Amino acid sequence: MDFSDSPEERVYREKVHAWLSANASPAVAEQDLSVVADADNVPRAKEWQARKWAAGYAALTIAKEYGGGGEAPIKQVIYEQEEAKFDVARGTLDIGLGICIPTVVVWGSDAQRDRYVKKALSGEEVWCQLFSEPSGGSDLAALRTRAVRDGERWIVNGQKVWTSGAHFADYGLLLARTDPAAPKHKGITAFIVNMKAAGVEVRPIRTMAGSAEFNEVFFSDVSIPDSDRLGPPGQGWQVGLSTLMHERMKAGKGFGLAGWKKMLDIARNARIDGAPALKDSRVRERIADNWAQEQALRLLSFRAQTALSQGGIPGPEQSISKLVDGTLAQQAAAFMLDLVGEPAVYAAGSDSPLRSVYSSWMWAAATRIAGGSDEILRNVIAERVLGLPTDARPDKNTPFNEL
Amino acid sequence: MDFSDSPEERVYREKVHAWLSANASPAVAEQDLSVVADADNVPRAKEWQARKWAAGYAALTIAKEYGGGGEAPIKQVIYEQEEAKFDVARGTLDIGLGICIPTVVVWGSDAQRDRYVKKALSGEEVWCQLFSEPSGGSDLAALRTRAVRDGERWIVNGQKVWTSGAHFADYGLLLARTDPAAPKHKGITAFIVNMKAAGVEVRPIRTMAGSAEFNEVFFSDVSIPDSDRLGPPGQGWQVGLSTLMHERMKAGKGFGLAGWKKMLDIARNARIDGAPALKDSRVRERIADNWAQEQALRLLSFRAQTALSQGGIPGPEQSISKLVDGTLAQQAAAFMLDLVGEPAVYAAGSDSPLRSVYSSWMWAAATRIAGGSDEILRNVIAERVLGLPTDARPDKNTPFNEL
Amino acid sequence: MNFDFSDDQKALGEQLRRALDKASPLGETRRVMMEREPYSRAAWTVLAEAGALGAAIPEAYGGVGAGPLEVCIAAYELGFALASTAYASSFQCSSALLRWGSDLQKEKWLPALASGAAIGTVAFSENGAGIEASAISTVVREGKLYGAKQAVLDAMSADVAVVSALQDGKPLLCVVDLHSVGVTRVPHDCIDPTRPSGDLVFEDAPCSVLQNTGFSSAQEILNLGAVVLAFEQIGAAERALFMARDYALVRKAFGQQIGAYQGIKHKLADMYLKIETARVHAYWGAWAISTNAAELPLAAAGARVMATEALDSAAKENVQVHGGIGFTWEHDCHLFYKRSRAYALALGPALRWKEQIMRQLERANVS
Amino acid sequence: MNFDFSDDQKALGEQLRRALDKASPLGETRRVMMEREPYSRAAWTVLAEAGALGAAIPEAYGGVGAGPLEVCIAAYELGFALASTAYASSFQCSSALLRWGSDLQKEKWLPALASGAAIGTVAFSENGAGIEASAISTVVREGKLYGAKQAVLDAMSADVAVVSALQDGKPLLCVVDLHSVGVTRVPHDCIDPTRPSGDLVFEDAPCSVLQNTGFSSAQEILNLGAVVLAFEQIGAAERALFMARDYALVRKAFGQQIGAYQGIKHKLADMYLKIETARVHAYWGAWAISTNAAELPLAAAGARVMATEALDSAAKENVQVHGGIGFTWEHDCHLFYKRSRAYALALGPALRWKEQIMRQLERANVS
Repeated sequence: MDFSDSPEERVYREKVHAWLSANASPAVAEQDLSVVADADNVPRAKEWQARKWAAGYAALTIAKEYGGGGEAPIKQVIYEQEEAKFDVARGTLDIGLGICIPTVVVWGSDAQRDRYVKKALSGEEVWCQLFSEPSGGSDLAALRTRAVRDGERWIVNGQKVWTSGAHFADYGLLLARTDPAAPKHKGITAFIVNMKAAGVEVRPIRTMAGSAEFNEVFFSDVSIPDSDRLGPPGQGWQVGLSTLMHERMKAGKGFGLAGWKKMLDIARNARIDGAPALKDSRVRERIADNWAQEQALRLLSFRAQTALSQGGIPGPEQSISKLVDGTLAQQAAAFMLDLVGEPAVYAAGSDSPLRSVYSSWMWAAATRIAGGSDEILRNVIAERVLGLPTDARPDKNTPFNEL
Repeated sequence: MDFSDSPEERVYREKVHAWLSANASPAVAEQDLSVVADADNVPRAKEWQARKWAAGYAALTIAKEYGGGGEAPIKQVIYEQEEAKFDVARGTLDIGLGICIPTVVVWGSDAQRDRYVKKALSGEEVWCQLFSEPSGGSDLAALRTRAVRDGERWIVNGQKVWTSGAHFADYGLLLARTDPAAPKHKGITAFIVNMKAAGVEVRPIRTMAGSAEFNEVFFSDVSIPDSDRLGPPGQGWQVGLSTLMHERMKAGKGFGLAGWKKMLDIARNARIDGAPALKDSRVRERIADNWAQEQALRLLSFRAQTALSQGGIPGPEQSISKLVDGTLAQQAAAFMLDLVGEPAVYAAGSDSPLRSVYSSWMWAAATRIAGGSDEILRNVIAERVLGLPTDARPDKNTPFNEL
Repeated sequence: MNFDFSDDQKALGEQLRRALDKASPLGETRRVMMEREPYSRAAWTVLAEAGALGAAIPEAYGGVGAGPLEVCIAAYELGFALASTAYASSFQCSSALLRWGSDLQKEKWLPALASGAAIGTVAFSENGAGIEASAISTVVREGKLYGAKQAVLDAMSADVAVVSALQDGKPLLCVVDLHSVGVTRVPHDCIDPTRPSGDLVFEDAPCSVLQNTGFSSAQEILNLGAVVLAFEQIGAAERALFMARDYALVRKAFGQQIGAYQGIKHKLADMYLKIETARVHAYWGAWAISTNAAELPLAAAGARVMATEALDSAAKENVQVHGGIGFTWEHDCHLFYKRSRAYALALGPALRWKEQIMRQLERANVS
Repeated sequence: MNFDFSDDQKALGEQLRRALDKASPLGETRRVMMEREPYSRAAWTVLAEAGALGAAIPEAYGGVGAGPLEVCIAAYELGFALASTAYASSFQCSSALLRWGSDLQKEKWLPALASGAAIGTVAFSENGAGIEASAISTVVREGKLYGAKQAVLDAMSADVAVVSALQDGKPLLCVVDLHSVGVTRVPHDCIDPTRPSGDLVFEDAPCSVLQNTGFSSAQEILNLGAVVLAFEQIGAAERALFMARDYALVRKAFGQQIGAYQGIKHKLADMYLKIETARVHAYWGAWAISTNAAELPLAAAGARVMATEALDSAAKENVQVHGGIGFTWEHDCHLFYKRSRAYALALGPALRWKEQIMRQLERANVS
């Protein structure tokens, strides 16, 4: 049991670090996560990706023949740990490079791989993922966007939602219903859609936090050539599932929500009933509790990293972490505001020292919903890890158009 | 809004109080609830009931023609509030007088009422309730005890469980399955069973707390004359449901588990890390939290009492109270033991000052299960109060013998 | 035993429910937020017309002379409507005037507060330190006020404020016309823009001292506010619960209503549980105000703590039940979410009120 | 990154799982309770034969010379078996001897502790006040011990104890042969009769002082115990979770397995969540012991707090999932329920360990 790299990992880490040192400046602070989905960030992100491409770091786990690094997932983890120490544009291209393109590699034809993979890896083209729909939510397979075959093309109508980066993406990985007479999981087909095509309309979604990181995407008679169909007709659900596997091959990271350090900072300055808050054992206990949970998440990521390092597949660490993190951060943020008391109502001010706590309080609510709600994740753990029966699913084998 | 009696209620309270003062001594301490189901307590309980019977207080809400008081439920509440101030044997006959006999009054024939009601009200005969079964649990209607008709009698075989007082009861209110080919709720019939009959065997159940308040009751070819069938064949589920209504017409009382006062007592003597526990704001918060919940339960009982006082039916106050009380008491007891620290491991000693906390810690676990588990009560609130859909019940309309 | 509101009081509630539903639907609250108004004139007018503003003000001063129970009923309906009004603040202000005001002070302000012509508030918190006596640096000198109060709920809409200050080193309350020269209101971006707070800065501001007041007077007025705000919190919590329930009945996932899953059913039952246990505390608080009971400090703190938890839980789980749509600006869930925290902070956090409970329990239970 | 036990260590765990399953099923733990024995000889023999008792004792003293990671693995299996043994206590005792014992003291006790011929424990708590220095009134005078220790885990089975005491007013640790004249063991009815504690009373009892020890030595030994006991707690919690899961798969209500209801599924998922988050803390604690890391006080407290919560939750919800049968004496649920609280109290309650976490965080995070 030790926390150090294997000899091979250490060599790789040193190599990556040396290259990063030569090509980027050290990070001065945590990157502001709110810029990730900001269109203004795209040129810088593309420029950095092009430089990674030139150096062979464009997509470490994709096979070399398609332009990737052909490395084991642990190398990706090491690269990202090192990259996080530098001031580069991160995050903006993650969905494309981490989810869409690996899926194209697995499911695409040779022609599709030739056409799309390298242009994405080199930072030339940006991708987004078009899965979620308003009527779907947790029940992704309930999607209603229709694609109807018309000779050598498909005509798409419908609506997607919560699409990050749709406003600057060039291509999208789309799931659409092609056979409404089949049961819900069986009538879906995957496509590559040109986001600049006629009939594609992107509208920003404003969140309760006031910002607009996400989009709705409307399709009105959008034409997709059959050559941009990804995988066989009716196999779209399997294509979608395979993206989850790419997600899983990571070591997990936090959501950047305010935690025990911020709480300790606040407690050092706050007073409760005239006494220093740091002497109030309720506050002390709360900080200790928060640390214990946050530390558990950090240690869980070490467990996932250990699995990758041994060539294995991480367990349910990510599901556990997300379940813990959302609720914890939501409660912690509320507590931090309470700790400050009445003046904390000003936390919404852009120059408030509590602004990050206020943001955390809202984004924690989103963390409990996005990418599998708390309720869905508890079900997943109960069913897949503990082997409990699945919920009754009355719609499972019924033709979609009879639901 | 006021907490005082109506003029009529006040007169009644004074009358009851005067009678009690003349017939009993004031209570010196809370009655030890563990003696309620103790056979040794029966003679004293019967003697007290006989005295109440003679004075007209035997069963206040039962109609006068059957020997009851013919009073509104609020009078019962007032009587019990006053009686609690005196040192009398309470609780032991409650199941018979509060549940079984009112059910006999509603569902019984004239002959049955004549035979059974007065003898119970006068304290001569004691009753128990034979509903629960090992395979049933929350799903009461899944009961398997069989009663097969044989001419003018029924032959009963099967097993009941968690029967309080079965070891000293003279009669029992029994639910048994008489038509296994009917759906589960429709094939049940209610009976009056003589607990001294051949084939009835009572075995005590030892609980985790070490005591034996409850029993298993085994029926082996027990013969019940058809004249002791209660209500029509196949209507047993309705008979069972009607007992719930009698339960509901009460104002609710706590379960006697250790609460904030005990916590305050303990905190006054304990030390944490060398400082008085009462100065630790975690302890102070915990006591305040516990008080707030306990006070809510007290106030909820006032709400139920208000409904009865106005001639109405209480709402879900009892379900809420039980849900709150079990979890609260379980956590509170664990906290009290923690507060004392290492020496609290001796709490199991019969002379330990923490013995009541130790008992509370165990009985709270039972409170969360008995008479509707936490999960069932949440369902009840969600379905009956909030109008949410019932759970899927695949067994509802299937013949019992095909389940 | 009559632990309930009277039929007349309930009728007032129903009347307000109907009127607010019309005049102050959630769209009105959203409009207040979008147009950055300090409060909803429409909701205020409803209260004025129903006599709810003067409910606890004697007829001699233009009020209805009913009592605090009517105030609580109205607050509950305002919470249910999630209306944007300074109702609790104004009640606190008029209560202070009624208790400690001279005839002159009463005559000057109570009729206007009763009719709704004036909005009142109270300003106790400063230096980021809550209301504790040692934090007060605002001073009264020769009838003028100097200093600054922070995070004053309804500072942007109020016409008159009862302010805690020191005079000759001793704490007291005074009343200030907020339109006077020497009073500056400083707006801030608030967690809940539909119920904005602001700073009040006094520099040479004319004020008039309330007689026989001290530090405990502020706490007394806070206790009244805690009960009334608890009714608002419970009303809002119940509305959030109903929203979640209604959504759970129509939204489907995996072939059935999400409200058919125990994950959702039990969550909603828990929300209900918190609301009902808070409700009885608030009722008890209302009784304690109306009878001026010695239990008021305990009852107010109990109502405050329980109602804060009830709204916190209802508002956040309402977002959760709604899923993604509940996180959007367009949907109304966040109005409740933001209100929940704004009300948890106004009058001071539960951390402080729990300590008030504990002190009362120790006093009542001297070993 | 290798945040895991080695294959050899895992193999030791599997070997112990099989052996304990045979020698110390739950029936053996129940027998210990019914026959009021102080521990399970059968389980102790398994540990001795597997070399687990001497795992962290050098070969020179008859041990295996493996290390504390093997001790943690064994503790986890003991927890899973809910065995009745003084394993953690004995490890604490031998650790103190290894750290501060003279050659003579080591030679006298370590071989016996390594072979299982002797059982060790530590006795720090007295005066109902935990282990704090100010509570110590036991004194060493001229090689004799006077005083009383309270709630000593395994007091009834141990042969030797490391005891905290004052000598010339200064705290230190000393070692006492519990079979000596002058030592009295006082039995008590304990929450968990399968892991009984007792008082140790010393009157003129011969003892031998451990060199260079002070009050912090007791805390150091407690930290070791916290990590090892955390592994026991997590093992027991996992067993309780499996019991609940297995019951949820066979018990039916309303026509389906109760494990098909989200009310049960989500409860089990939450139990699992607590166990897994505690498990990584315990692993970190094991690493900290094995490397003598500066993080040990933090890691030990983290493991202690999280593992206590995991077992509390698993043991009590296991009863809940079982329903009525889980409340009976005949069923095994209560063995876990009682163990959960006994282990929460042994080594001191979470209240104290959380304060230890906070002090470490403040030290590490000086602003």
